[in-house]
Amino acid sequence: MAETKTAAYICKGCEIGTRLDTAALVKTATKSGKMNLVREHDFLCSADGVAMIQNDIDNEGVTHAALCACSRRAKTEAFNFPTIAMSRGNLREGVIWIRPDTEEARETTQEMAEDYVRMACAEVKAMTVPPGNQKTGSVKTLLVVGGGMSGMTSALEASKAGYKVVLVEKTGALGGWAGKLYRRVPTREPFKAPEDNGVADMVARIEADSNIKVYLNATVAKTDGAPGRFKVEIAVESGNVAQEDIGAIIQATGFSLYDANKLPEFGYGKTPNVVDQAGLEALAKAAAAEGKPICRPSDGQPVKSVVFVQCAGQRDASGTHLQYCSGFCCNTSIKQAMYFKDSNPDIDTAVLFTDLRTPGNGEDFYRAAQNKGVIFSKGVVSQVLPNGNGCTVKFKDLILNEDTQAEVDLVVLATGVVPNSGVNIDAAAAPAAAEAPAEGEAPKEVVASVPVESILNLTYRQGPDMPQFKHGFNDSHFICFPYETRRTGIYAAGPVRRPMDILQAQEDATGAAMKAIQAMENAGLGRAAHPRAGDLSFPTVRLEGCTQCKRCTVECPFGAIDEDEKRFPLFNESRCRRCGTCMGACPVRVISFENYSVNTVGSQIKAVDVPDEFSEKPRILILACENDAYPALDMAGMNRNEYDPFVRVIPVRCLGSVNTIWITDALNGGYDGVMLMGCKHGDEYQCHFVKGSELGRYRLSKVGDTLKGMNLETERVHDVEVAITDIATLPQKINDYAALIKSFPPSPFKGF
Amino acid sequence: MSDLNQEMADRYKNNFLKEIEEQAEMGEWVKMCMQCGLCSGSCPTNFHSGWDHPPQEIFMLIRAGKREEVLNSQGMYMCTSCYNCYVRCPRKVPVTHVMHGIAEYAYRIGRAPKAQPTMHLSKTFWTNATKTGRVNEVQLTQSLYFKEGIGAGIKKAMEMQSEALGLVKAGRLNPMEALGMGHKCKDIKGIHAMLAKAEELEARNKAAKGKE
Amino acid sequence: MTSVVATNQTILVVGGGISGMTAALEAAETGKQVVLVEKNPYLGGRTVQLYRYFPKMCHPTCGLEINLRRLKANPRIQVLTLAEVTGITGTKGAYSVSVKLKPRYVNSNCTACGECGKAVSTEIDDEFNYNLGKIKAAYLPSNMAYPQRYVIDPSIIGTPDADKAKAACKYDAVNLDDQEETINLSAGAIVWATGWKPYDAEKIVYYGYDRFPNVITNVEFERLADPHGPTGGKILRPSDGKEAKNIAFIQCAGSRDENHLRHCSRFCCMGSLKQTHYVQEKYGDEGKSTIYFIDIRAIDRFEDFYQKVKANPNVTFVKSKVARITEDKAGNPVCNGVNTEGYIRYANAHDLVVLALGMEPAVKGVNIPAEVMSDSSGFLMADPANAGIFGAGCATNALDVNRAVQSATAAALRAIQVVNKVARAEA
Amino acid sequence: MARKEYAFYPGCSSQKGASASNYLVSVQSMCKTLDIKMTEIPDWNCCGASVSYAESGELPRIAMNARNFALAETNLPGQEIVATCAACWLGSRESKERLEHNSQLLADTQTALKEAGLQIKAIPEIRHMVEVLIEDLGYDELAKPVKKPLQGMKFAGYVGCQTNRPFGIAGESFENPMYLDKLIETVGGEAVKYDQKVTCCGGALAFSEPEKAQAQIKDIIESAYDNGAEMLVTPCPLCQANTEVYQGQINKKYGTKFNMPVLYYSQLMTLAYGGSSKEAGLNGNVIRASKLEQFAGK
Repeated sequence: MAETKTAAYICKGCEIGTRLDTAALVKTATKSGKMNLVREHDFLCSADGVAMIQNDIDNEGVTHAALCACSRRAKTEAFNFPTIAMSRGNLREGVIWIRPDTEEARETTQEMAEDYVRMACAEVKAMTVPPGNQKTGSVKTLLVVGGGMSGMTSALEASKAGYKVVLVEKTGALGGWAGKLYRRVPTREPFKAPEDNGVADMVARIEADSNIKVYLNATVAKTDGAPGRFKVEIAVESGNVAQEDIGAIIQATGFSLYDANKLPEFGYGKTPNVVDQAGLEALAKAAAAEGKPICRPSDGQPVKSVVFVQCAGQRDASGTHLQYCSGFCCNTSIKQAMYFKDSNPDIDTAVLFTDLRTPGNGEDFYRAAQNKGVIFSKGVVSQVLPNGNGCTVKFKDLILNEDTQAEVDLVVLATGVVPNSGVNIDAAAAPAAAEAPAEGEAPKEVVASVPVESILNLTYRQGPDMPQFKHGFNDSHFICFPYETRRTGIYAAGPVRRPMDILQAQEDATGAAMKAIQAMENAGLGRAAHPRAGDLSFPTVRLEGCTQCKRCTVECPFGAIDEDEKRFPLFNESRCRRCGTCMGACPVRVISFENYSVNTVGSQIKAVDVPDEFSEKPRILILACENDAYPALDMAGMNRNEYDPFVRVIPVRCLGSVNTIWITDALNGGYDGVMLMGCKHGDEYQCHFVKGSELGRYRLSKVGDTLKGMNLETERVHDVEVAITDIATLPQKINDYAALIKSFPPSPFKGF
Repeated sequence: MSDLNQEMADRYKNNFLKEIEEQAEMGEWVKMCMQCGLCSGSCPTNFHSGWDHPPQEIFMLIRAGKREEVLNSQGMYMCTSCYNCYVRCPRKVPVTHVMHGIAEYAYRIGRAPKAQPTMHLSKTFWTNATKTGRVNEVQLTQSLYFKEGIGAGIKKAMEMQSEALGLVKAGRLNPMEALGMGHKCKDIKGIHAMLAKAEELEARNKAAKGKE
Repeated sequence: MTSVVATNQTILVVGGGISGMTAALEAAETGKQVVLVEKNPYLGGRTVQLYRYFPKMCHPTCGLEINLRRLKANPRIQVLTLAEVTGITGTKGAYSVSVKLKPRYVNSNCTACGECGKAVSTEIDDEFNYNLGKIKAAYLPSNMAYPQRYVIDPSIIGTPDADKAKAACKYDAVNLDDQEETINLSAGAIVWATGWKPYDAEKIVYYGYDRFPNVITNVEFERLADPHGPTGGKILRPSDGKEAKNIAFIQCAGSRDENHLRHCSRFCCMGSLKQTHYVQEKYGDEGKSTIYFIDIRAIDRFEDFYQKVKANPNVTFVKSKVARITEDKAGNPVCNGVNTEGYIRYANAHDLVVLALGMEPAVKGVNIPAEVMSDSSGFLMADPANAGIFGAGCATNALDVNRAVQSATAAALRAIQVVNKVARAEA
Repeated sequence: MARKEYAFYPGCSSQKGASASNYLVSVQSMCKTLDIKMTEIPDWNCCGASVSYAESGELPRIAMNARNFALAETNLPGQEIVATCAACWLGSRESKERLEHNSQLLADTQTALKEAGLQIKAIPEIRHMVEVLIEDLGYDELAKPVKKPLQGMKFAGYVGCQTNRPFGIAGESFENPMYLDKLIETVGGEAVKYDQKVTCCGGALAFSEPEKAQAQIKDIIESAYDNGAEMLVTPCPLCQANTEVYQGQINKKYGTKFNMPVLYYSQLMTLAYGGSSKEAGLNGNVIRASKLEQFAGK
């Protein structure tokens, strides 16, 4: 380890030089910043400026550099010095662009700049370059749980990319739902007729693939470890347990049809002539096997008329049944109607729907069915009554606006899907995880309808399965990042993630394989996964200081931290996303990252010059989420939206990483107020670390007592929810808050 | 006529859609409608006074097997042949022609509403045009006015007198035509023979359908 | 001459929208070399022109910020903006691609200080805002523009304005001699993610987009609602700048129509449901929305979103494809049609009509080798022969953002399969 | 030898002494100037028009049109059929399309035709006069013979339905066709903008559902007035008759004061080409176009 040599660079470009007294800034960096080397440059990001810095690194042995120029978000291509620790002092977007260019403003603006220089110096001195950990596992074998279309696709695609795959299927055969289908919805133009379900072909390809090892009649008994070094026990039929070393996991456990027995009003169970979509597929298969037309279960007579009831037990706002739409049922019913029409055009075939949902090329399939004589009626079914060997379907025709009924041989209920997502660990867990009742009820009821056995049997501190999203699906909450689960290296694929048809499931499974492969590759190099992809830092803990309070193990949004046999936190680094929530949670502050720690922020807070109570120059600390709030402030600068000169902004990885010591230190240090800027939390949370902002806020809600203890107005600590687009409104919020603080007497803690 | 109606009803049992598909010109398009309402919304006559069933409702009624309601409907006769529905239909259903086809079928089996003015016009026009091969506008007008009997005819003729006179003055209405003079084709015999054969063939084709 | 390092193990991603960025990032974060080609001067594509995403009502720039951070932190991606692929030769594992680079007239010295923008006076159509406004001819396309570098519009080159821009730049970043150039690079696999374009509204003549100023499109409406759009987030109608409080949304404007787009564009129903939130957000109970629809296609858990909107008393649903738009004396667009549930003939005047335009693949008419197949709507189809060119996102199907990203992630793997094979062969 | 020769299908209304005789007159004058030779199809018959749907079946209607095709083909080989009446044009074109796409229909039609001693081999193209003007000659050619541009006169180009839908003039939109406006401008007139350009005049329903038809006609004339038009111009005999003849009735019913002349494009062109009132068939207008008569007089 080369000895530390620190340097500060002051840029004079973009009017920094004309708006600020940079000579004074140089003095600040040298005197209070205590940097070994300080340089000014007219245009730091120019080739010449960059060369200057590089030369200092190469020839002057600079190991730590504070670049005082523009925002850390700007000019990243130029200021790219991966070998050294680097901080950025934001003099442009953070100072001159948010301050008026006036005589009276000059002094406070200069003070602002000097503080940011001090902070940059302080921060970088507290940093070290993360070496990256090579000890993390390097297993590159993918485990796929579930041998349906999704699972088989993930396996084949991963193998094609050159990876080994272990495929675990709990039944005796691959194929899953697709295997039960007589035919499937067409996947290619002209989208006019059902096509072969494609299972046989895939099974053959899997059997022929030396990269893929298949366990049938098998389940995952135990999953231990972390990405790159999972140890998985697979319980096989014989009762034996097979051991597999696994790098990453895809859960493709599919769905079960919603239980039609819950729909007595539709006659299910009362007569064999009411079936669900699986029932119809079975009838069609049987008929095909015997070369007969599809027959009525009750008496084996060929079906002459059939009605398909869409949304049976779905899209139910009352919360009794499924609230969501299962997406594929409309196309499936169209396909099943074609089973009849293709065999005999004279069979009356009607589909009763409220909204027919055939997105994309499904529209061609819909047209094709109409062309074959399938009747589509916009209607709501109220009742299906057994009637001899047939059924009476009572419904309201919404187009003709009348109550009517149909006598048919067979009724098919499109009941929709319930994900096989395993144990709902959040339902059991903390109140923080509880959903709003309206949202909550239905999913619980739904989940209850499939046997809730754990699927992955994770040995994780936080529960045996992946956390679930709305309605029990293992979905991602992010629109931009559909694969982001809260279990690093474990991905959901196919209908267990969200309702989808076979074509989408195969696309989804391919994407999941991509993410899983990526997770294995990065785990091997000690690199973080999304969203801090590539971050080599990782949390280190001074166990001698640990009080075993378990806050870190409980709060980690990604279940990265277990407890060892001595009850100490056990960090599984390749599960870690580097959000810092554990660091924020730790009351004794023993957790830190090389490039982000209690100290990197704490020292910045201390570095700020706090004027005495007579100066009428309050100091307000802003801790801003680097993903949304900080960019918003940056853009406020770009748009020259001015804000108060007494605030000092420090970006944090997430509100969840904010340790309350920073706040108390700030207040003790004479700051007049602390403003926290984090992302929206709750059901529609926008926190990129899922629970980070929520946990952070929960912690801060406790600060009130501390303030009372210090005899300070509780309003002095203020939490604002910020979106990245609050470019114009955020400065206003800052100014309003600053005005409020100025209305209070100066902090009594100044000058101690 | 009405026994033809019975015959068809029996032949197609309760499958009215199939009946229309096989018997009505362009009837095979009825099933393609997706009930968006663009045709009804595009129809000019619908604006002014309500009518019992606009096109896409007719389509839905057919699918729902409401035979009487459709065959008795005034809807088809509200068509001015403006082709708005035809060119706009997102399913490329030739709505105009389908409406014409259903009307013709209803008439053919004797179920068209009685004293339907457009029905009457259509009939009169065709008879008039095919009699000599060319339209005799005066006789056409007359037979239209007098459809509800002499009295009503005269009344209407009076109402329209100025218009008619105008046309006569303008040399665009030849009173002599009233006497059957004026426009006619030379080969009227040939035309009649041709039409007779055409009607015979058409009847044969339609009769052949739905009989398996 | 722009130099790009690329080999047969490089993955070329065409299109820098959310699909292209995703494909590029996923591949690069798996250790692959990637060249990302975008025809605009900035990355992000159509998503950054959206105000909010359904169903979370969150902001597209939030995800863009993360993706840009990933990009800045990743040395394996080379980004080419103002670039278009003009030709591809060779085969899977060994493509040679020619890329045309349009001049930006601003080099990497640019600090985005904005002096050139201040200096020029010429104004040009604001493409980023679908030409709803004007901007200076030296401009930063948006707050989130990456590369964060100004652009000088070709139209002022050779005029005094261009010289003013050059003179204003203290960093020698303006280069008026910048020339268009075509470079050739190798690639082992190609991801085609050129996205979509809104269907040409003028083709739906009976809606009079070309005749009535107060008939606008769904993509334009996003810009009106955006606080950083041309109206500062006020929903003002074009004809007279009046606040538009009674707004009609016409679904299937072009979609599900054999005279226009045969397919269902999938996202437009949710898009309009989302946009009713904008109306509510701006005007509260004074804001009224009417959705004219055939079927509301709020698939899977989006149904929740639909139910919420349905429960809003300020939103009316009419099952009807509007037949014709006319204009009343006050310049209000009037929707004419029949409500098919009960056959009520209506002629409803609104302040503003928003056409929920469908998606057309932007792929049409681009020179891609025959081994890439597209369906009759112009969407790229998965190639059974699995050659080395893969569609991603809306170039392959009408998709919402979430599904586009899925598709792009899958495409990244398909590309990796090819270059891994090349690597094994070369090893 | 004329520069263009066509088989002319005037149709029932455009005969001497018939409701559109003035159309015929003006077309003849116009064609003379443009050196277009129109030879009437010998013994042509009625097209059946759209309205005959309810009485006639498909086959008889098609047969009627097929007879015209056969006659044209045998007597005027190689010449395209040109109709001046929208209904005749549409009826013929529809028949041609169906015959060419339905072999059964063609066979049956031939059998029927045989009864009249005729048969069809190849069906000639069916053109509307307007197509001939703008496609075969083009606006520039049409402008050349203009001697007296109709300066300062405001016309509402009323396209109506059947020259516009379902076939329409190539390159025109169903909802807002421009060709009639262009023709008006070609002869120096001003084409006003108004939103009833393609509204239906009620067609045959003027007879059977007069209230409905007249209500539509009212909208058309009203909008033409509101937008400053002095006269209506149309390419269709039935549109012409309906919009002209019923103005009196409408005035009675709605208390309006309509008195707007309704012209054929061919009348405007004849006048612009220096033709007399008589040659333009102005005497055939029930609502006299006095302004044009004076213009012609000068």
